[in-house]
Amino acid sequence: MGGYGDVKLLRDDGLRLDGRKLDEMRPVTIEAGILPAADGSAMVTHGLNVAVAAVYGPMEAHPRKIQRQDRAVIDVRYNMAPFSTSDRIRPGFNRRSREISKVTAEALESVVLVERYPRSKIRVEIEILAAEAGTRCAGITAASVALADAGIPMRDLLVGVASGKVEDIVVLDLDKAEDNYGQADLPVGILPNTGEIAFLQMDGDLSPDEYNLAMEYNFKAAAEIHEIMVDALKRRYEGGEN
Amino acid sequence: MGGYGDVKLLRDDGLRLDGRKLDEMRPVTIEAGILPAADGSAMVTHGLNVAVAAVYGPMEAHPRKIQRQDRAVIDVRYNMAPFSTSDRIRPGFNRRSREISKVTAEALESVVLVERYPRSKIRVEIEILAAEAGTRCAGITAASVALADAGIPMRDLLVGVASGKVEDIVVLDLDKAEDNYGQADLPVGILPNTGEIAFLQMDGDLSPDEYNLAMEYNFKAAAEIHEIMVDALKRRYEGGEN
Amino acid sequence: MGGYGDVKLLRDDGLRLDGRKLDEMRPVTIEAGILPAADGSAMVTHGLNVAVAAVYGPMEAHPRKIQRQDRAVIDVRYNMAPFSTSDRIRPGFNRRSREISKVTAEALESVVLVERYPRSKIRVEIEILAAEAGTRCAGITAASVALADAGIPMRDLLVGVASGKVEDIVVLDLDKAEDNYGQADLPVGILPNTGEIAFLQMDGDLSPDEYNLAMEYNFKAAAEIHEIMVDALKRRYEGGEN
Amino acid sequence: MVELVPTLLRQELARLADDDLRLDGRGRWDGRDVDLQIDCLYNAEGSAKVVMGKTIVYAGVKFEIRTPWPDRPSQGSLMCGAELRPVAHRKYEPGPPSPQSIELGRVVDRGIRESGCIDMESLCIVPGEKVWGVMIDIHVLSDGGNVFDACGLAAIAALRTAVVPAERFDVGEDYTLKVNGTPIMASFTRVGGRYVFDPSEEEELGGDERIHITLGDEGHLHSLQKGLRGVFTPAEFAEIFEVAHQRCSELRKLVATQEGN
Amino acid sequence: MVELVPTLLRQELARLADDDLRLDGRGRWDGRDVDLQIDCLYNAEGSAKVVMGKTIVYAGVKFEIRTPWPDRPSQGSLMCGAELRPVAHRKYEPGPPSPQSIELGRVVDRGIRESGCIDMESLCIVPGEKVWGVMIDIHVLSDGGNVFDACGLAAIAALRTAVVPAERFDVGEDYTLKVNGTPIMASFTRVGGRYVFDPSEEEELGGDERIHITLGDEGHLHSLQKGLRGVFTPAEFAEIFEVAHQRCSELRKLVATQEGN
Amino acid sequence: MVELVPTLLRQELARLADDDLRLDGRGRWDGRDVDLQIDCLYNAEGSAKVVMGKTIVYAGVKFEIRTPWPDRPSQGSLMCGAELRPVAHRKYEPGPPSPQSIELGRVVDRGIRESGCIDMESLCIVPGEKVWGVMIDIHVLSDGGNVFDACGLAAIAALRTAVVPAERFDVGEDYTLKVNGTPIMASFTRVGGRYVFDPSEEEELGGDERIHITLGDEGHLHSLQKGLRGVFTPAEFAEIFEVAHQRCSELRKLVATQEGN
Repeated sequence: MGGYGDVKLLRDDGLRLDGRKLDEMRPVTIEAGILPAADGSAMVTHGLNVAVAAVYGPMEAHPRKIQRQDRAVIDVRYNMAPFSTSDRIRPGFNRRSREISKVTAEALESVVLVERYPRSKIRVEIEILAAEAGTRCAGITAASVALADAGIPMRDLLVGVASGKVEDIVVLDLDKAEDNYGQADLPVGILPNTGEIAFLQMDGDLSPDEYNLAMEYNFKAAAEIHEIMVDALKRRYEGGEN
Repeated sequence: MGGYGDVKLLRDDGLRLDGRKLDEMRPVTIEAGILPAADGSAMVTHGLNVAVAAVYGPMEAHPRKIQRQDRAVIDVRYNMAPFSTSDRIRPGFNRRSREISKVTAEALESVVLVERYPRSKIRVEIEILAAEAGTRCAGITAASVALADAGIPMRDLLVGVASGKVEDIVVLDLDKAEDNYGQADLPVGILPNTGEIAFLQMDGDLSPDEYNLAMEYNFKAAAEIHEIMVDALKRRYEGGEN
Repeated sequence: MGGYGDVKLLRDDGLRLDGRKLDEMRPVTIEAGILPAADGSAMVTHGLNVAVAAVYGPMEAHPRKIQRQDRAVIDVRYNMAPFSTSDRIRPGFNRRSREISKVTAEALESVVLVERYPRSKIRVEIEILAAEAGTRCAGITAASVALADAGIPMRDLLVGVASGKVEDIVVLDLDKAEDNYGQADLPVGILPNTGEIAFLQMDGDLSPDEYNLAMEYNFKAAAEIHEIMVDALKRRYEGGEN
Repeated sequence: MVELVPTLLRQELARLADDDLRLDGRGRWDGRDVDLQIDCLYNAEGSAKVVMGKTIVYAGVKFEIRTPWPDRPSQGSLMCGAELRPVAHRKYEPGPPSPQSIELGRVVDRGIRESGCIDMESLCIVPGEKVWGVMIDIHVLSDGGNVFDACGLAAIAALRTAVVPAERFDVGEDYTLKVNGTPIMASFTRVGGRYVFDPSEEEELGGDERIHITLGDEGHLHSLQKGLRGVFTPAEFAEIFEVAHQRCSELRKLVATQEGN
Repeated sequence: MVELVPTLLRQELARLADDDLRLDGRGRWDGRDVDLQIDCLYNAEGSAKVVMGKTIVYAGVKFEIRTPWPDRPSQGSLMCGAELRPVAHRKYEPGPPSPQSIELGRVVDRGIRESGCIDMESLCIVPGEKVWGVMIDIHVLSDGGNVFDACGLAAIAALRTAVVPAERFDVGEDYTLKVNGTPIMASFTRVGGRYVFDPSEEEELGGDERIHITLGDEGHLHSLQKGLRGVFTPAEFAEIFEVAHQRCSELRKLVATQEGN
Repeated sequence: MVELVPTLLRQELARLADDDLRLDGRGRWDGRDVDLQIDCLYNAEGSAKVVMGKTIVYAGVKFEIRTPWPDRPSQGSLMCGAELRPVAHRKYEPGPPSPQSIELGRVVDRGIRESGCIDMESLCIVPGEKVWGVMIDIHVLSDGGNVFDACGLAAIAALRTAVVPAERFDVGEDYTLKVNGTPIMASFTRVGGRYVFDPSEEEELGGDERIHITLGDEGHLHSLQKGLRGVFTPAEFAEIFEVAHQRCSELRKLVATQEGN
């Protein structure tokens, strides 16, 4: 967290700079099946974030040493397009994207029924086309819908969502200014039907009580996003194959 | 192309700065079989360019995934020595050399009878020891002679040659100044006996008519270089094994 | 060698800046079996140098192409920790560490009975935690003890030791100032029981006579260090498994 | 390597070619429908999306301030890069840019650069000290055939919408980048023995060499490239060169139409 | 992959868990004995060694002078890196940093950075010109389980002993780096179906997901991370969060005790 | 790995060694004929070509202007690099520089650097601001055995012909680089149990460890290196050290003769 104390992020009327309430999410839209070449795909817009996910597989796992006898491995690449941020970022992976790829893959392996595909690999490609804080969560949501679009069975749809803290107040779904100048960020991956958590990161400063409130907001938002995900998949199947 | 309009490249007598006519090639010398460790080799001097090519193979293609069931693959590395240019270039491959290696390999695969060597690999190493504009063409010529020297059957000897445009005039075989300050460059790989083209690149600005004239020059020069190539191979076989 | 002539390295009483005699070694301590996860290990302090070695194997050699039908290969990685030097060094290998790794591996292959383990690999990891001139020698000594600790048979314990020249005088075991401002360095790997040499590098300026004296010093010091190595291994076996 | 499918596909494509037919019913010189959107990416200073059959490509333009080269103190720079990343097709593997990616980026780059549509002198802020570096990054999201033309179109369309972010860099007011012309690429692949325009994924899989032609507003050549194994005759080139002129004009009009919106 | 051993090990660990036992006899929330040495490396400006069962970790601090970022002219920087190199275990292979190494370094880094224990303004030498860059490098020599906590402990202990080498860089006299607080990490792994604190090598091999919690002096969260395959419930988290507070307090006291020596 | 050929070759070489013979008829301490050409590469500021049996090596010298290191404000720098690239032999594979390449370059570099033949102070242009960086790049075109000596010879011969391109860099008039001495390398390989000078490709394939000795004009040692598996005794070293003196003198004369041409 940037943690610059001198930037005002809450208005005098108690609302946030963009007019949202403390526990209000940015608008989310989801479209499934947008990439003709992939086995499954989705585009998620979350505020101004644009995340696209493509799924390929299950396929034979190569090289052999990554194979698991009892289950599929999920190979995630989270990548930010060079033009997705205010300052251009050099193409290729960096330490941040490698870490996010690793923990996202582990979260997805926790919800996909990987036991059904021993020795296989499922490739999940997450591309961030525009970034406005919260890209890893938008990517998780997109990956879940793309996996469902590919017909890969899951215990539940994994929903990516974050809460945080600005000016000592817990708020849902930080936008860019709140992320840059806020005090904490708690991005999670939630299984709405089981109430379990498959993805968890956090940085900044949160008291135990603040953590509990932030997590409460996250569960509430996850339920909302889950509906939008289900809607997207329904539209996709009603619309038929592309 | 550099495209600096203010550098004079044609003399008042209509000849070029080095005294060549518009459709006159720089001097070319070729020697085959110069590298004892290689299966085939050649050195081409084209103006002040010095290109050396070594051929190894056909050999088993490794790793397996590059193998083709029905033919050999040709693996070309075009490399400029660090001391080959005015400013030293760092050892190792860059984007330019990787692109040239790719299209040169594809051109050579178009003339070598690759069907005779299924699942094989033929390694072609092109080393530029001195560069004075036109190194990719000199490299193609050297690679052809080296392949012939290695006894690898080809439909025809592929000849590398270029024409271009300076001061709005089409000229054959740009030298360094003409390349730096000229308006277009059209390097091609020609099969003189069949009149076909296996290598084609171009950048700059050429009208359709200028393109036709430049290509006419290229075909004329290819015939001349072809004779020098054949001579070099004759001398090599008359001279016997080294 | 730095070779700055204007730094005084010998005192008026003929001793060296740290009070050592010309043929006096820095203090050496050795402990075997210090790393629980490794098959064999050792820590060597030589002056202020700290070198740790871990041995894993013999194990199957991967990838296949590094296998030797008639013997084991020894795979050495010599690595300096980023905090081991006055100026931090970037993590990862550089040209210096790759060269030292290569010649150290070859020296160890000369003393380990590699014929007993065809198609195998023995991994030797040398980590320099603190550097004060002479790290490659401390690393060789540590690797030898670690190999013995792993129960791998050797013709002899290889001892790393160096002599050099400062102010035109041959001295044993250069420290940091002597290495920076001295005239020559002669690091060797000696088999004390057979009187053979398995590791040899040298740079600077040495006359033939100076070379002979420096090598005489090296053999004398190797005998001393050898005793400390044997002691460390005895303590280890008396102390039992850790 | 399962090479059975391409072999059968090659036979089918050859059979169709005998009757001058294509797998998807198009005529030999017909392109697929092209959907072009401009200014579609938050954070990019210029952007475009191209959908061409099953091929989907985004391009985004970013600016940076840099020191000019000593021998060209008043010239900025232009750079265009493309990557065929694993998102775009099952066949692309992760890792450093492949020769295919490098070729793609460089061919698109040359077409735009050599057309002279960007006056490098116009990118100067303070001679010898500060110039603009313009970077066009192309992101292929779905490779359904002929990514070269899709990338070329997305790149020039994005560039033509670009706004120089002078305010963010504290060097004046934002202004629209001046772009003189609309270089367009037209690509041809040999399928069933003869060239066709705008190959589909299947035609590329069962086809041979390809030729990429970039033409400027006046119909001049700015970039040529032959890729893959195969040879062609001057007569064959003359034929596709004619077609390229028509197709490039049509696509240039499409860009203008979108900009008019 | 020989996956037989882990399978048998998993069964054994599950059996033990039914009786609330652990393989090495520890209670569910017991940590192994921790041996901490500080100021133990020549050439490092601050250093620490941690031995925790079969896990051995060194951390060293180095300083460099660098130009500050234009938008933060009076702020220095802190960087923490860790590598799981082949020396530490048979399972680690040579090559560029693995995702595991990167995650380890970044989780330790965030815990220290986000606790605010280093005031970046205090690293300023000349605003806009010279600031200190502080680099903590962690070297894992033996991975006997739970390297995260060992690395976190070694890193903060090394940082707290660091002396700024101002004389060597000719910018004044050496002084002790000011560190406001002692952020401590506590890690939990699911073994036999339930979480345990400070997993051993065997428990990691036969266990599932893990949760890393970094707490500051006031008991506030500064970093969280879930790694590996598995899910958890809010109730499970609440339970380990309680334990983390106790364990972190104890380890914080250990650091203070060593510093008192 | 087909290791049959080396085994048979080793037996043959051992048999020949019993009669003090070599495969190509040379005596134990005889070198192959050496062909040295200098000043043979356009664009290199100094160059040389060495042919030694089936070994062919080029070296080229380039200059650049750089900022001196803060602690050595009036010293330029010298760098020598060599690469064993796939052109030189079937056995060399593409990729980043191998340990063999790195060793080769560094051993040649040390021999030249440590001889003191380049006075680093003489490379100063403006103290603290501009110094010359001298770079010798060695290109092995054909590895027919003993590339070390061929590279060492090509490097020093190229360096001794170098002209400092001051005009091109706008810092005065071109002048010949001052080189004080001609350090020469002599290499020995154990073949059939005893050392021989200047091993051929076959002798290297069927031989053991090698020793590289670089001697200066006065016969002083400037660089030593033992490579590959094997050990030697001080008595063996004394014998080859004697031979090295003779061979280095002869090669040093060859360089002088060429320069006299």
